[in-house]
Amino acid sequence: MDKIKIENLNLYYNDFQALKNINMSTQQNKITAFIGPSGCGKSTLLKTLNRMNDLVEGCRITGKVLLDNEDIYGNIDVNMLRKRVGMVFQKPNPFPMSIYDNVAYGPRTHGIRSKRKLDEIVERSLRLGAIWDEVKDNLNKNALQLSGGQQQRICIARALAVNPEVLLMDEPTSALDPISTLKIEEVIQTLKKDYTIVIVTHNMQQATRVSDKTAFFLLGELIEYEDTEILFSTPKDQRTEDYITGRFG
Amino acid sequence: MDKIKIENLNLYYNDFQALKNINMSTQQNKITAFIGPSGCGKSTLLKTLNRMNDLVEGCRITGKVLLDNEDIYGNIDVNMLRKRVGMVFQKPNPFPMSIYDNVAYGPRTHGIRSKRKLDEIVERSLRLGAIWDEVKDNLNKNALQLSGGQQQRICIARALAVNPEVLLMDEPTSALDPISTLKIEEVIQTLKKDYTIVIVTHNMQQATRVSDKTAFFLLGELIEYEDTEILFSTPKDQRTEDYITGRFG
Amino acid sequence: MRSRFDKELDLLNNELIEMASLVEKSIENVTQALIHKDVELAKEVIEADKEIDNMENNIEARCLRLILQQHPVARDLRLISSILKMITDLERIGDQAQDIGEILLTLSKQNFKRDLIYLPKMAEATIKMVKESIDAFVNSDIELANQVIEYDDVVDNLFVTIKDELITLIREDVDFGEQSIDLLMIAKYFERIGDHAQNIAEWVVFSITGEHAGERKIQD
Amino acid sequence: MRSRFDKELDLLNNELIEMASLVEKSIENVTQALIHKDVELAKEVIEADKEIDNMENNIEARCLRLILQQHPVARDLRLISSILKMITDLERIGDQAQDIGEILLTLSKQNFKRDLIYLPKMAEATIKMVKESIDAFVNSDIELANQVIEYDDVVDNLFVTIKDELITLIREDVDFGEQSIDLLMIAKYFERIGDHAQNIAEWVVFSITGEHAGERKIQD
Amino acid sequence: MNKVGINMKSKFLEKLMEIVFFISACVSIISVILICFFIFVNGFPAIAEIGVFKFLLGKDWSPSNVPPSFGIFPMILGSLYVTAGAIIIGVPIGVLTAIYLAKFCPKKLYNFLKPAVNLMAGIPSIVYGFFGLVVLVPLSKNIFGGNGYSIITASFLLGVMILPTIISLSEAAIRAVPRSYYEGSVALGATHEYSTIFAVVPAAKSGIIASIILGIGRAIGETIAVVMVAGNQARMPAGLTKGIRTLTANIVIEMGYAAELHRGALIGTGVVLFVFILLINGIFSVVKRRMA
Amino acid sequence: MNRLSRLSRLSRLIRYTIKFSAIITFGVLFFIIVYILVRGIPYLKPSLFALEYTTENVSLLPAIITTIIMTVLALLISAPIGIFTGFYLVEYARSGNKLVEIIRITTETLSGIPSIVYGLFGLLFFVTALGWSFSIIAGAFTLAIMILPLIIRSTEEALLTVPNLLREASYGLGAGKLRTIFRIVLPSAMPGILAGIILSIGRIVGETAALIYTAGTVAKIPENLFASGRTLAIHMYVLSSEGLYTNQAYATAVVLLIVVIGINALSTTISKKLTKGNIDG
Ligand SMILES: Nc1ncnc2c1ncn2[C@@H]1O[C@H](COP(=O)(O)OP(=O)(O)OP(=O)(O)O)[C@@H](O)[C@H]1O
Ligand SMILES: Nc1ncnc2c1ncn2[C@@H]1O[C@H](COP(=O)(O)OP(=O)(O)OP(=O)(O)O)[C@@H](O)[C@H]1O
Ligand SMILES: [Mg+2]
Ligand SMILES: [Mg+2]
Ligand SMILES: O=P([O-])([O-])[O-]
Repeated sequence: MDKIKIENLNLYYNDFQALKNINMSTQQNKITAFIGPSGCGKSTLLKTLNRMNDLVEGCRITGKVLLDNEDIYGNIDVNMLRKRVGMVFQKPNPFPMSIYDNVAYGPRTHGIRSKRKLDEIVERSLRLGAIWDEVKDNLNKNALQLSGGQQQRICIARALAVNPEVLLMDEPTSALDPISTLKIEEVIQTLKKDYTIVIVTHNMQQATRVSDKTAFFLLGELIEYEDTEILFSTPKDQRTEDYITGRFG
Repeated sequence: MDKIKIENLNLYYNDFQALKNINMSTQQNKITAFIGPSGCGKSTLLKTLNRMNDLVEGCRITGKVLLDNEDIYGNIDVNMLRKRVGMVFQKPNPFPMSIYDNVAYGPRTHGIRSKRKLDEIVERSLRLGAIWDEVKDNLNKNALQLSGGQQQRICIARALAVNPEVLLMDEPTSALDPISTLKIEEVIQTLKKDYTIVIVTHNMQQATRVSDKTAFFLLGELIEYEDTEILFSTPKDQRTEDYITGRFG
Repeated sequence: MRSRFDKELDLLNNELIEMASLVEKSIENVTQALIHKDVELAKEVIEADKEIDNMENNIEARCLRLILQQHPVARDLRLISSILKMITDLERIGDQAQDIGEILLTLSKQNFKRDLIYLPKMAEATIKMVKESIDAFVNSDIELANQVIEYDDVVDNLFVTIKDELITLIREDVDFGEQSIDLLMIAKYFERIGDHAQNIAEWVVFSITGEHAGERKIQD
Repeated sequence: MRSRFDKELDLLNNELIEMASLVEKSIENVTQALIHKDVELAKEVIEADKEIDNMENNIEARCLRLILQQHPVARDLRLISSILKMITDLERIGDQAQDIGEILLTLSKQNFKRDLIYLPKMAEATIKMVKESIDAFVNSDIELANQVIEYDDVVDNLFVTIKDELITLIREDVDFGEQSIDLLMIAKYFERIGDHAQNIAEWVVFSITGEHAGERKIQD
Repeated sequence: MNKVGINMKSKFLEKLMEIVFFISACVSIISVILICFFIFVNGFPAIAEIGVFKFLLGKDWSPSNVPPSFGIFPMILGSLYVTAGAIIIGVPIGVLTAIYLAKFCPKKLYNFLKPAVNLMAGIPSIVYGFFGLVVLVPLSKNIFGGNGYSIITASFLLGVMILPTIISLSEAAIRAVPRSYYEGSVALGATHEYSTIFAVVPAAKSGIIASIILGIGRAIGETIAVVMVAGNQARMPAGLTKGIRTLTANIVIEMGYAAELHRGALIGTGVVLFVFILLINGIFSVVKRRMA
Repeated sequence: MNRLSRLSRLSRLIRYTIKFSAIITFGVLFFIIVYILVRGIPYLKPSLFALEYTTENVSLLPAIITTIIMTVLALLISAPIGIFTGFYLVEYARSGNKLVEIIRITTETLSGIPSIVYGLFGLLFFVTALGWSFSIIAGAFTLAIMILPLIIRSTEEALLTVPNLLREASYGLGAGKLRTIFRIVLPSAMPGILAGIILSIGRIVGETAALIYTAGTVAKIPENLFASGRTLAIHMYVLSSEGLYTNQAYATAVVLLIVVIGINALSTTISKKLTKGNIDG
């Protein structure tokens, strides 16, 4: 069954149509990459998947986004939705508190108070984020004192701590150096077995490295959506070919 | 003859030694790339070439940097040096004035007042920066209203307007999208025939694409300095190999 | 940067075409040498092989450099990797022309006992294949490439015919044994040239469509 | 990501080694079939070629995918491009083993007139070359690779010896003509297997040092 | 079950707090309405009774005459003169000092001067006024003659008083200019001074202008310090070395004992002052909008 | 050669002008401070701090106590309202909202109104209309309105400097608005808010014009909130305008200065302490 299914999705920022009749679906335990030139609507589409676009003024939607066959724009609890569909942002944005509190923030929000349980969640999440070994002796350290790459892994761990089903990542490595980037990509790979992941990247190499399927957008339209290997070796649409070979623009 | 020659250069930020006994030289009309992990001293070395490090407190140097066989740390006029050795920064930083005034700023600084002459310089520089066609009808537009990639080309044009001999670029495309990046790389290629160019990049692909020679730094040391093609296909030092193949760290 | 890359790709293309035309020339020459028993021409062919090998090395280096520098994807990557493979085939064709040339040197010392009817025909057929495979590459002509692939059967059949012919001849004349072995070798070489031409045609198809035209020809 | 890349490289390595061992097996089998006139074994070899071709396709696809995904440079790129080339040679060796097998099928229908002394020796020599070239790859052993490159002369000389031997035999016995042509073919195939082994060894050297070990062997 | 309970409770709390925040936000609106209402309601009748023109342009202020005369034109001029003087003295020095602090000051000295500017801003106006009274007035008397209570004295004092406003805001504006402008200029071979004046300061233009406007507002609205040094004669300005009365002084001096129409006229003075300030604020927000 | 010297001549001129201005500014400032300290400190006698004010001792103490009461009272009224308004403006209001526009305009207006107008208003509204007469509470309410824009503004600015990324992260984890505000936004904004409050204290302590006609000038410790009282600043105003107690006025000025210096020092230490650890954001 499709984990996420997008049906005839149109999105407007006031009068400007940022997404045009998008149809696509993602399976469980797959990594989907969104690529395309700046402003093509990658981030916008990503945000519709956990309704972070609700926070944007003047944003209006038609069409459906189904998570496990349930329309997330229907009558559902947005906070619960965001618990199920976690998000990692472009710039690492840990809260200005200790590493522990950062990771525990989500679970606490959702009513978990028991110290033992929190400890357990924090450790598990940090391990999944491949950052446990680096910080386990310093859980009380302020997260802002970590390096950018470490911060981003903390943010991943933080997102994992609420036990989401889907993980959205908007250019999660664009603010990082190449080595941190590789580390994050590695984390993403290992997360695949437990999560459905959607990642926006402007780095086509990254898309080829990490994703199973790739969607190419242009001016708000979904041009091509294919297995990554196929899309990058034998794209069907000329515009895709032009973009990935750098002939675009 | 070597355009730039660095001899036994050591650089300290207070007690911290950021560059360790660097020896290298660059020829006229060559593009040299500096690569290396974050913090290895690429930017620092670049800045020593036009003494922008003079602006940094606590920065101390031993050794020599020769420009056309003259020690730039000897008894010379720093402003004249910086006129000869231009610089383009990581983030496009046009002044908040018109495109025309941006490019004319340097020549005016150095005493050129004639409108006709300035017009000429502005046009020539903008052409070299491959931005003339895009802005020629809008020279009075505020440069800040341009896109990032255009701004960066304005900055290149601005640097060229004072007629430098050497052009230093510190990660000039790291703040840009891939397409603007390609445009800038193209500009760099065409500038090669008139200028000596040194470019810092954390993007190894970029180094392979644009540069003739590449220098790899690690912890303030120059590890390997070679023809780009050789360095990336048969590096001599294991550390270089580890870095360029991503095995580092 | 794209424009630089495109320039490099053009250069690569041109070099490949140049190499291909050298190879074409070689097999044409060697065929002429065979028909006219022209020792000098045979020697020329042997000489030419060095040049071809050189070109292969150059093109190979260029391909690797492009892969290194430009990270080609999609059509670009297919093109470069196809070229990387095609030059192996071209080089082999060159080698085989050279080999034929060398046999001709020994043959011409003896007197040809007989003229074979089918050998020149076979030579012509393989030349046609090589030429057309290259044309297919130059013009990105899938149809032509497929024709080449088909046509290989003709060449294979010719080889069987020649082999049977030779065996009959040996039976008729023992002294012809040594010569017949050499002639068979030559036929075999042409047959293999045909195979390599077919391979080239298949790479052409791959570089355009991204798919291998069926299983590549695998038997000699 | 590096660790994933390393894993993929390992897989690639393993697949290459597997393919190489299949190829080794094939030429060993075909040699046994030759010596013992074992039709069944010859058929097995012919069968095995399909498998080898398959593997070539897989490895090739994997190489291209790695180039696409990982943008290898330096040693990694050399390794992948060497493998891309080596598989062509391995596949050719497989083909040639198959070809020998096919000849054996016809040969065994007739009675072998004579046992050749040198042919098994030659077979052994080429097997040794193939094995050692692969060993050199597995152990990144430049010295061994160079030995293989040297050793090809031995195989080439053996071919000349066999050819002379056969010509003498034909002179002695006209009926032997047909068979001798087949046997010569087999010898020629072994000689070419030697060439390909040499090529593999040269690719091994390239993948380690980044330099081609002199000009590659170019004549058959 | 539990989860749902938490959700219900938190939903209610969310709504409740939003309402609380909203009500708080309305307080400032209510305040402005009240202020306007009380000032205008108490001021307008008097102005109407006196006559708008007579009130605004009348040159004679004699509340105790019979019949009284309530012309505040002298005070309007007084405020304008004193403010203009303060601008002439305060703006160039303030802006240049801000440049000094942002771009020329050695770090050690800065650590000392910056708190000094803050202190300057924090010194109550009564202290400035007292200083003016005991130092500037005699000084002015010695230099310019007269009794020392004069436009010059008041201008100088106000000029000093608006310095911290101009310095702090201008310095912040200059510091907010991305370092990259400065570096870009230096990298073109320009000197430190040239880069500062021609690349950095223009980029801070709108912030500097905003600081000046705020300074003007402060000068017009200043009361106690002016009262103590301006002489407070309710007559048309007679010269730079002569005394004068400002709008603010008019209110504070006479409000204590005024009644009836006189009281209304003073409140009317407040109305005029209020309108002045609104005008200045209007200009300020236009500048600020330009800045964005 | 010529060009070069033109550039350096221009540069020198610029440099000298700037330095000259700085010298004037700080020269004047230090002169004021030193002058007042030198003249005032000798008169800081114990009798100035007597519990009871008489025309003999001209005691400061009642004024100091009144000042403290006034400050606390005004802050109690203004701080919650101001901070909540900040919350509303930044976290709840959508930018197209008319109400927000109005609030922005009103806070700007409030912050521009001269203190004498506040004084007038206090007199007309609290003292007269509400009939509180000259009293501490009338003064405190007047001051509360006066400092309201300062607190709103500084709260708003502090909230705005909290990067949206943090809010998004919190919402992204399924947290609601309140939790996001109190757990994420407020802690980060605290130093800025505190700085605003401390600035407000400074204004209250130094204010004169707004208090003369609201709190009155009675020089006793007020017995209850509806009693009149004078703060330090008014005390000094009265002393200096009566012209009889110049020396005591100097002493009062010293005390005021010390209070202001103390408040400044406090604000810097607090904001330093609170910003430590969360440098970036
Ligand atoms: N809040 C907004 N209001 C109005 N238009 C918006 C808003 N956010 C985005 N847009 C517009 O919608 C389009 C898509 O934006 P989006 O951020 O999704 O692009 P993107 O593909 O993520 O680009 P990038 O690679 O630069 O992040 C753009 O044209 C953008 O200008
Ligand atoms: N002003 C400074 N004071 C003290 N140390 C500094 C200063 N600037 C740089 N350093 C240190 O010097 C070293 C080299 O810095 P540099 O900026 O040259 O690195 P880089 O190679 O350019 O790195 P990046 O890729 O992150 O730009 C680093 O360890 C850095 O921490
Ligand atoms: Mg985006
Ligand atoms: Mg750097
Ligand atoms: O290249 P081959 O000798 O195998 O045809």
